[in-house]
Amino acid sequence: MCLGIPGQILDITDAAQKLATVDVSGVRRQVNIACIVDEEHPVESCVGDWVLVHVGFAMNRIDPEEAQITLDLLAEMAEVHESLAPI
Amino acid sequence: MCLGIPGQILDITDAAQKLATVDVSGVRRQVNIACIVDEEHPVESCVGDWVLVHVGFAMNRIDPEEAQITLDLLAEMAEVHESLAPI
Amino acid sequence: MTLSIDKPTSKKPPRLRDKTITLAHGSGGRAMQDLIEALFVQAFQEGPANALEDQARIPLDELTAQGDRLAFTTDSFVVDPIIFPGGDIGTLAVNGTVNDLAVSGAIPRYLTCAMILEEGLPMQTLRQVVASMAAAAKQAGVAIVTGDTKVVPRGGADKIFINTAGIGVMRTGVTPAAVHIQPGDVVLVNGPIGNHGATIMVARGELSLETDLQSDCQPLNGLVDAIVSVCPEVKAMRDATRGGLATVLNEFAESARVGIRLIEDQIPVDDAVKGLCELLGLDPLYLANEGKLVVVVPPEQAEEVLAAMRSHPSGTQSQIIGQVTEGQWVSLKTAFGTERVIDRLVDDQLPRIC
Amino acid sequence: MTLSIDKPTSKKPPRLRDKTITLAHGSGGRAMQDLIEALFVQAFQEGPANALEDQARIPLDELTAQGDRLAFTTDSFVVDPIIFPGGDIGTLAVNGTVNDLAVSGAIPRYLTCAMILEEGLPMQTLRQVVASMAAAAKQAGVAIVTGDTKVVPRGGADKIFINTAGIGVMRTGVTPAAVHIQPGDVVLVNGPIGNHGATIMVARGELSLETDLQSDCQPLNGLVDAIVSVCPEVKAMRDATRGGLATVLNEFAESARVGIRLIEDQIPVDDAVKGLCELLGLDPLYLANEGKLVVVVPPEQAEEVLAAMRSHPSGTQSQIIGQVTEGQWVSLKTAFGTERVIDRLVDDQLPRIC
Amino acid sequence: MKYVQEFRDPQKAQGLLQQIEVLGQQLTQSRPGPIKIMEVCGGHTHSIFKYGLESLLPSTVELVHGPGCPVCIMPKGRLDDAIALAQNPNVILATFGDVMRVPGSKQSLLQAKAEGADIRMVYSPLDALAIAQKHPDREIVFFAIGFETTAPSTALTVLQAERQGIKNFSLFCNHVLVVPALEALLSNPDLQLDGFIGPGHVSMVIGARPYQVIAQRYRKPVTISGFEPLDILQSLWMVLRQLAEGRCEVENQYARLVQEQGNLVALEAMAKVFTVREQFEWRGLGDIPASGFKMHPDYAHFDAEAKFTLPHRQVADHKACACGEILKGVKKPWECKVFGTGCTPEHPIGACMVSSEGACAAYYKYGRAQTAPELVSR
Amino acid sequence: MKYVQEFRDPQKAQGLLQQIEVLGQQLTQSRPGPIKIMEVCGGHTHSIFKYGLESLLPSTVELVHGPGCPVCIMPKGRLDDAIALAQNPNVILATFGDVMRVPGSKQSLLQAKAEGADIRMVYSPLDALAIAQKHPDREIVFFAIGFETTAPSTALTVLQAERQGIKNFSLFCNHVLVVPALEALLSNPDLQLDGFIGPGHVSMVIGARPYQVIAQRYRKPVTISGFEPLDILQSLWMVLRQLAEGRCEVENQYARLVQEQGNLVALEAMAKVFTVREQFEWRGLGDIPASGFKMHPDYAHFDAEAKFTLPHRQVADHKACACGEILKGVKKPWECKVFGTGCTPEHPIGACMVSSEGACAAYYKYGRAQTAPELVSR
Ligand code: SF4
Ligand code: SF4
Ligand SMILES: [Mg+2]
Ligand SMILES: [Mg+2]
Ligand SMILES: [Mg+2]
Ligand SMILES: [Mg+2]
Ligand SMILES: [Mg+2]
Ligand SMILES: [Mg+2]
Ligand SMILES: [Mg+2]
Ligand SMILES: [Mg+2]
Ligand SMILES: [Mg+2]
Ligand SMILES: [Mg+2]
Repeated sequence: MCLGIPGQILDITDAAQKLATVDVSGVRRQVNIACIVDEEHPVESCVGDWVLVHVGFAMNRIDPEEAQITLDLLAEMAEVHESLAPI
Repeated sequence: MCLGIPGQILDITDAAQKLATVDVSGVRRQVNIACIVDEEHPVESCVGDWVLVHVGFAMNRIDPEEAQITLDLLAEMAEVHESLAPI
Repeated sequence: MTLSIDKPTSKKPPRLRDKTITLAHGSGGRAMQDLIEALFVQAFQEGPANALEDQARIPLDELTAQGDRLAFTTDSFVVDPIIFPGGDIGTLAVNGTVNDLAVSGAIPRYLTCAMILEEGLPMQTLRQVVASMAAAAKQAGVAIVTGDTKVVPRGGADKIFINTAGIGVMRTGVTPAAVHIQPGDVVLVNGPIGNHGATIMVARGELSLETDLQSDCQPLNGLVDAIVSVCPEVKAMRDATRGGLATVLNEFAESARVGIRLIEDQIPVDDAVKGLCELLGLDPLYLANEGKLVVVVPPEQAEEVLAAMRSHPSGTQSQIIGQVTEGQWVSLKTAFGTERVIDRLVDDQLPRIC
Repeated sequence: MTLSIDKPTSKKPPRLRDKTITLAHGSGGRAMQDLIEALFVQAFQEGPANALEDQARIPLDELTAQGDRLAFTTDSFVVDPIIFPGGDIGTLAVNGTVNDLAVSGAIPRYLTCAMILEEGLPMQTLRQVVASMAAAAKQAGVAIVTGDTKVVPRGGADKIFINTAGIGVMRTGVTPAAVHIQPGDVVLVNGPIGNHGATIMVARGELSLETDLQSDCQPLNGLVDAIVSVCPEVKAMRDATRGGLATVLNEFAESARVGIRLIEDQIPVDDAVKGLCELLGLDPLYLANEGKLVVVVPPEQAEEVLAAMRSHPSGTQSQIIGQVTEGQWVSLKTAFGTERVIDRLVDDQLPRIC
Repeated sequence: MKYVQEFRDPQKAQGLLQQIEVLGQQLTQSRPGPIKIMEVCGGHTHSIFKYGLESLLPSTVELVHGPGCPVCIMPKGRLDDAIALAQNPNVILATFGDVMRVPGSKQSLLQAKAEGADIRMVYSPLDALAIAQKHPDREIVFFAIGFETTAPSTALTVLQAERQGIKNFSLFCNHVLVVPALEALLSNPDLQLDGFIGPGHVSMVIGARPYQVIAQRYRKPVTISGFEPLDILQSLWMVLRQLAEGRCEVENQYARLVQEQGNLVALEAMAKVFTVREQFEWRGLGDIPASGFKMHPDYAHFDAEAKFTLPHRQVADHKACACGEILKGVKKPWECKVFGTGCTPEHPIGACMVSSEGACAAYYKYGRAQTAPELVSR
Repeated sequence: MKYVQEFRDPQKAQGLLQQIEVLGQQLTQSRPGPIKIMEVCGGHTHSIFKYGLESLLPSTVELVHGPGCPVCIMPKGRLDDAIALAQNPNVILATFGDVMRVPGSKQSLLQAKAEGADIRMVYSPLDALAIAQKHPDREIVFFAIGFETTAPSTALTVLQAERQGIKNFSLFCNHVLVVPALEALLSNPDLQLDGFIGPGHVSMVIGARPYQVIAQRYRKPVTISGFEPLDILQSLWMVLRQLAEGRCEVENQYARLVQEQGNLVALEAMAKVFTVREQFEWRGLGDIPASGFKMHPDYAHFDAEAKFTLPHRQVADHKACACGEILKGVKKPWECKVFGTGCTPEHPIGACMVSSEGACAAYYKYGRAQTAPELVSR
C-alpha cells in the first residue's frame, strides 16, 4: 500500500500555505510540505531536501546518513559473500 | 411570412385540451384546434375538416365552397383566354 | 493499435460479458482484443485470410485483373439518431462508401471499419450496428478487411461514429467525371429524392412529426453495373448525399463549366416528403439521400440507360430529370412553366415557419 | 459528400472568414465547400491531379511498379488534448497510419483524411492541425488524396477526431508477419519507450504534473526502409502504440505461439518516464508510443539490423531488447536478475497511489 | 395535395396573365413608369420567386417586395437581447429556425449556439412549453417572433402555461403588426406605390377590416391574397382592376380562409396576453408607433423582459445596407452596393439577405440568373 | 533515481540471500514446513512480484501476502455507498485510480462512470479540493481510502478546506489501521506465521512503537521495511535473524525514513480530523474492532456519511472467493477454485484480483508462469 517515492524539493512556491515544487526524476509537481516543517526545519530551509512524496504531500524527510549506513551494511555483506564464494 | 399549409384532421387526441392529429400529405402531427372550435363546431365535429396548419395550431377552417368559387372563376378566365387565343 | 479483422483463428471467440462499452474496450488491452475478436472478427469474417496484423494485405494482381485504376475514398458517419426507419448508422457506413466507389465506375472491393464509441454505449446497440454492417457488406459484395476501435469518455462523442474507407477497381475505359459533362448530355436520377433527409429529420423527434417514410439507404454498385454495361461512356455519376440533388448538380455544373436545366415535373418526390417540405418550408432538392444516384449520359444513350436503370431493383422509379446546357447556372423549369435558379445553399436548410 | 482534396483549380481559394466551426461547415453546402477549398485543398495539394470527385483515382501500374501487394489500414485519432508537447492530433493521424503501413513492409503512398469537428471549434485550431498533417505527410512522403468533413453539435464530440486510412505497396518478397516469428529470433526497439503515453498523461493537466517530455511521434517508413534494405527477411515489425511494448510482444507471442524473453536492463526508458511511472505506480512497458517500432529478425542478422537502425535518425537509440523462446509467455529478466511474466493488461493502466 | 395543387395549375394562369397584360398597358398609357404593386408579405415574396412569377409579368407591372418578413425586420438590438438571454447558463432559448442565422451586432443565434449557448429550434411554441416541462430546473424562454398569424399561437401557449401552472417558461415577445407598418410606409413621401397585395394568413386572424384605413385614408387598393401562384396572380389582377376602375377597396381573393371578422378565438387570446407597444423598432425602417406587442401586465410573470436583465442596446444598421430602402420599395436589391459581394447569404450584412423571404436573399437565390448575373461573382 | 537505484543493485543481494539460506536451513531443521513470514503491506507484495523475489528464496522460507492493500480489503457495501454517492447528480466523486475497478455488489466505479456518474480520478486529495473550488455549485465528495500513510494527507486537506471556508467538500472516510488488523489476524487460531515484515510508509507516520504489541503480546518478530528489493531482502534476513536468536522485537530496516516516534505533524492532523471507529468491516476478514477512522465530531460538516443518505448495506462476499483465507495467509491464490478461470483481472470476483497489490492479481500477472501455469487457460 501507500506508494511513496523519493523526490527533491526544488523551490518554495507558497511559504504561507507550505507549498513547494518537488522533482522526481524530471517530473515536477507542487506538494504540501506541512509534515516536514518544524522549528528545526523552517519552510525556506527545505529547498534541496530529499523527501518521500505520497499523494501530493512530502510525508517525511529522507535521512542521508541512515541511507548510507544501510548501504554500507549491504556492501559489507556482499563483500563477505564474495570472499566466501568458490573461486 | 407565416407559412401555413392545408391539412386534414384525422382524429381528436385530447378533447379537453383541444388536441387533434392532422395529416399533411402523409405527415402527421398533433395540433391545437382551439381556434376552429366554437358552438357551431364542437371538438368532435372537426374530424375530417380541412384546416390551415401554422406552428402547431389549426388556425382556420378551409371553406370548400369558397375554394371552388375561386377555382371556377380561374377556370372561366382560362377558358375565355383559350377561346380568344389564336388558333 | 489496429487489428485486421479477418484473423484466421481456430480458437473459439471469447465471450463478451460486458453489457456496456467502457474505456477498457478502447485501451489496447485484453478487453479491446476480446471485443474485436468476439464481435468484429465474427461479423466481418468474409474477408481474405490475413494474419493478425495492423493492416490488410491484398494481392495487386487480383486488382489488375478487374481494371486499371484504384478508386480510394473515405466517409465518416455521425448520423443522429443512429437507428432510424430503413436502416442504421452501420447500413449507412457501408453503403455510403460502396456508393462513393461505385459512382466512380469502380467495382467496390474492400472496406475498413473504424469505430469511435462513447463510453456507456449499450453493447446490444453495437451488436446491432455491426450486424447491419455485415449484412450491408454482404449485399454489396464487399469485404470489411481491417478496422479500428476507439472509446472516448461519456460526453466525448455521441454514441457511435463510424468511418469507412474503401477501395475499388476502376474498369478499364470507364472514367466518369464531372469534367466530361457537355451541353446536350442528359441527367437521370434513380428514384424519388429526399427520403433519407426527411426520415432523419422526423426520426430526431424534435419536431414531433410522424410519417411512414423510410431512408432510401441502399448500395448502388449493382445499379452502376447495369448503367456501365449499356453505357461505358457514362459522363458522370454521383450519389446525392448531404446537400441533396441540387448540390450534386451544382458541383457538376461548376466542374464542367456548364449549365443544367431540370424539369420540376419529372423529378420524383414522394408525397410525404412533399408534405414535410410544405410544412417546414424546405426544398426537397436539398434533402439528403443515401441511395440516389445522379447520372449524366450522352443524349443518344439516355433512353437505353433509363431502361437499364428501370430494370434494376434499385432504379425502378428512375427518371430523366433534365439536360445539360451552355451557361453557368443550374436552373429549374418549374411546374408553373417558369424558370428559376437552383443555387448551392450556404448551409443545411432550417425549418422556415413564421 | 466527400470531396477529393486535390482539386485542380485555377481559381483562387475562397477566403475563410469564420472564426469558429459551425454546423454549416459540415452541411454539404457552400460553407463546407469553402472550408474544404480554403483549408484542405490548399494544405494537401501535393497529391496527384484528380477531378473534384468523391474518390481519389490511382493508376494501378504505378503501384505494381513498386511491389506485388497492397497494404490497407485505418485508424481513428481521438487524443485528448489535441495539441501536446511534440505534436498534435494531426501529426499523430498521419504518422499513425504511415507507420501501420510501413510496419507491414509496405511503402506508404496515399492517405485519406476524415475529420469530425465539434461545433464551436476555433478555426485557428483546425488550421494548425491541418498544417501539421500537411507537414507530416510531406516528411513521410505520402499524399493525402481524399477526405471528408463532418461537424457535430457542440457536446457531440470532443473538439476534433481524425480518421486516416492509408494504402501502401508491399515490396515483393518482403512479408513481415507475427506468424513468422521463431524461437531464437532477436527483438529490437528503435529507442526509449513510453514518451508519448507519459506526455499525454501529463498534458491532460489533471494530475498537475510537469515534465520536459515530448511525444515521440514520428514517421517510421524511413527507418523501415533501412531495416528492409539490410534484412528483407525481417520476421515481424509493429509500431508499439496503444498498450505499448508489452502488448505488441504479447500479440507476437500469441500469433506465433512462442515465448519472448526481454532483458530489462536493455530496454531504453527516459528518466522522466521512469519518474512518472514511479510516482503513479505505472509500468513503462504498457505506455503508448507513436514513433516506436518493435522488430523481430533472425539472430544472425540482429547486429546488422541494429547497426542499420542506429544509423537512421529515427533509430539512434535502438537496442536489442530480447529474444524469442520456446514457450508461451512474454517474460522479463529483471534488472534484479529474476524473471517475471509480462502479461497483457485488461485495460489502460490507472494510477496506483494509495 | 388538396387546396394546394389546384392553385398551382399553369393552364389556369393564362387568362389571368392576359388580363394583367391588358390592364397594365391600359393603366400606364397616361403616366410614366410601371404600375408598382407591393406584396406586403414575405410569404408572397417567397412564392413569387419560387414560381418565377415576375418573369411572367409585362413590363408595365412591377412587384415591390414589402416589409412583411418578421425575421428581416428584427433589429440587431433585439437579437443581441435574445443572444444574451441564451448565454445565461440557466436559460434554454427556444425559437423558430427562421431566426437562427440573422446577424445581431456581433453574432447570430447559430454562432452563439456553436459557442455554447443552449438554443433549441422548435416547430411550435407548444414544443417550447414541452421543453419547459421536461426541464423544471431550467428557465425556458421562447423567442417569440412573427406577425398576427403567429401571435395567437404564442398567446394560446401562454394561456396553457398559466392553466398548467408552469413557472419556468417565459416569452421574449417580438410580435409585430402589419397595418401600422404599412401606415408608416405610406406616410413616407418617397414612396410610389399604386396598390397592395395583402397578407393572407395575417388576415385569416385579423380579418379584412383593418385594411380599410389603407384604402380609405391612403387611397390605395388592397387585395388580400393566398400564397399559391394562381392566388397571387389573381390578386394582382384584382388590384389592377380596382385601379382601372378607379376603386380603392379592400378585396378578398383568399375567401377560402379569410373572413371579414377574422378569427375570434385567436383575437381574444391575443387581446388577453398582449398589449400594443408604444413603438417598436423595425430594422431598416426605424421606430414605428403601435407596431408591436408586449406582454399584458396580467401576464408579466411570463415576460422574459421582466424576468431577466437585458442589454437593450439600440444598434445602428450597417451603413452600406440598403435594407430600409428595399423594404420601402425605393430600391431593388441589386441597387445595393454590397449585394452579392460584401453581402451574401453566407455572410449577410442586412437581414434581407438572411431569411429566404427577404428580398435580397430571394433575388440572390432565385433571381440572379435573370435579373443581375453581372453583379454576382461566382 | 537517488535513494531508489542503490537499493535495486542485484550485486548487493548476494550476501543477503546467502545469509537467508543459511538461516532458513538452520530454523527448519527442527520443525516441519518452511518458515512463514508475512509481508503485511500490499506495496511489499507488489515489489516482491515485480522483482521476482520469491524465486530467489530457499524452500525453507515462505512469504505470506498480508491484508495491507486498502483496495483489496474494501467491502462491497462501502463501494456500493461510494457508487450511490457518485450517482447523485449533484455530486462529483473524486478518488484515486486504485479503487476504480473494484467490484461492488453490482458494478465498479468505472462502470458507474461509464453509465453517467461523475467520477474523477485524482492524484491527491488536494486535487479533489481544487475541484470543489472550481465547481462551487456541485458537491465534491472525496472517497478517502488508504492506511495511516494516506490518512494524514486527507486530514490536512480537510483542515485546509476548513481554513478556506469551502463548504461543498466532504469525505467519504474509509481509512483503515494496520495494527488492529494484524491483531485480528494474530488472534486467529488457524494462523501459522513466524514473523512480520512491517509496512515502511505507514510506520513513517505512526513510528515503530505501535508494533510493540505484536512483538510483546503475540511474540512475533517484526522488521519495518523499505520497498526496494534490497530493503525487503534485508528485512527478511533481519526477521530470520531474530528468530534464530530467539528475539521478538520491532526492528527498523527503513531508518532513512522511519523514526521511533513517527511524524508528529501527521499524527496531530489525524487526531484532529478523525476518530477511531468502533469497528470496520474488512473484505474477507469481517468486522475488526477499532480498525478504521471516521470523521471527528468537530468535523462532521465534512462528513459525507452525515451529509448524504447512503444505502449502508452489508453485502456478503462471493462464496467461491477465498480472499479471506488468502489475506490470512492460510491459502495461496492458486488454491482458490476460481483463480484464473471464473476470477481474472478482466472479471474479478474478489478484490484480491483487482488491485495489482492484491495477492491474486499479483500471482496472475507476474507469478503464473512460474507457479501455476497449468491453472490458467490462455
Ligand atoms: S444586399 Fe445585404 S446589405 Fe444590401 S440591402 Fe440587401 S441585405 Fe442589406
Ligand atoms: S482468485 Fe478471485 S475469487 Fe479467488 S480468492 Fe482470489 S480474488 Fe477471491
Ligand atoms: Mg500499429
Ligand atoms: Mg491501423
Ligand atoms: Mg487501430
Ligand atoms: Mg457517399
Ligand atoms: Mg458521394
Ligand atoms: Mg467519400
Ligand atoms: Mg464525404
Ligand atoms: Mg498505428
Ligand atoms: Mg443558455
Ligand atoms: Mg454524480
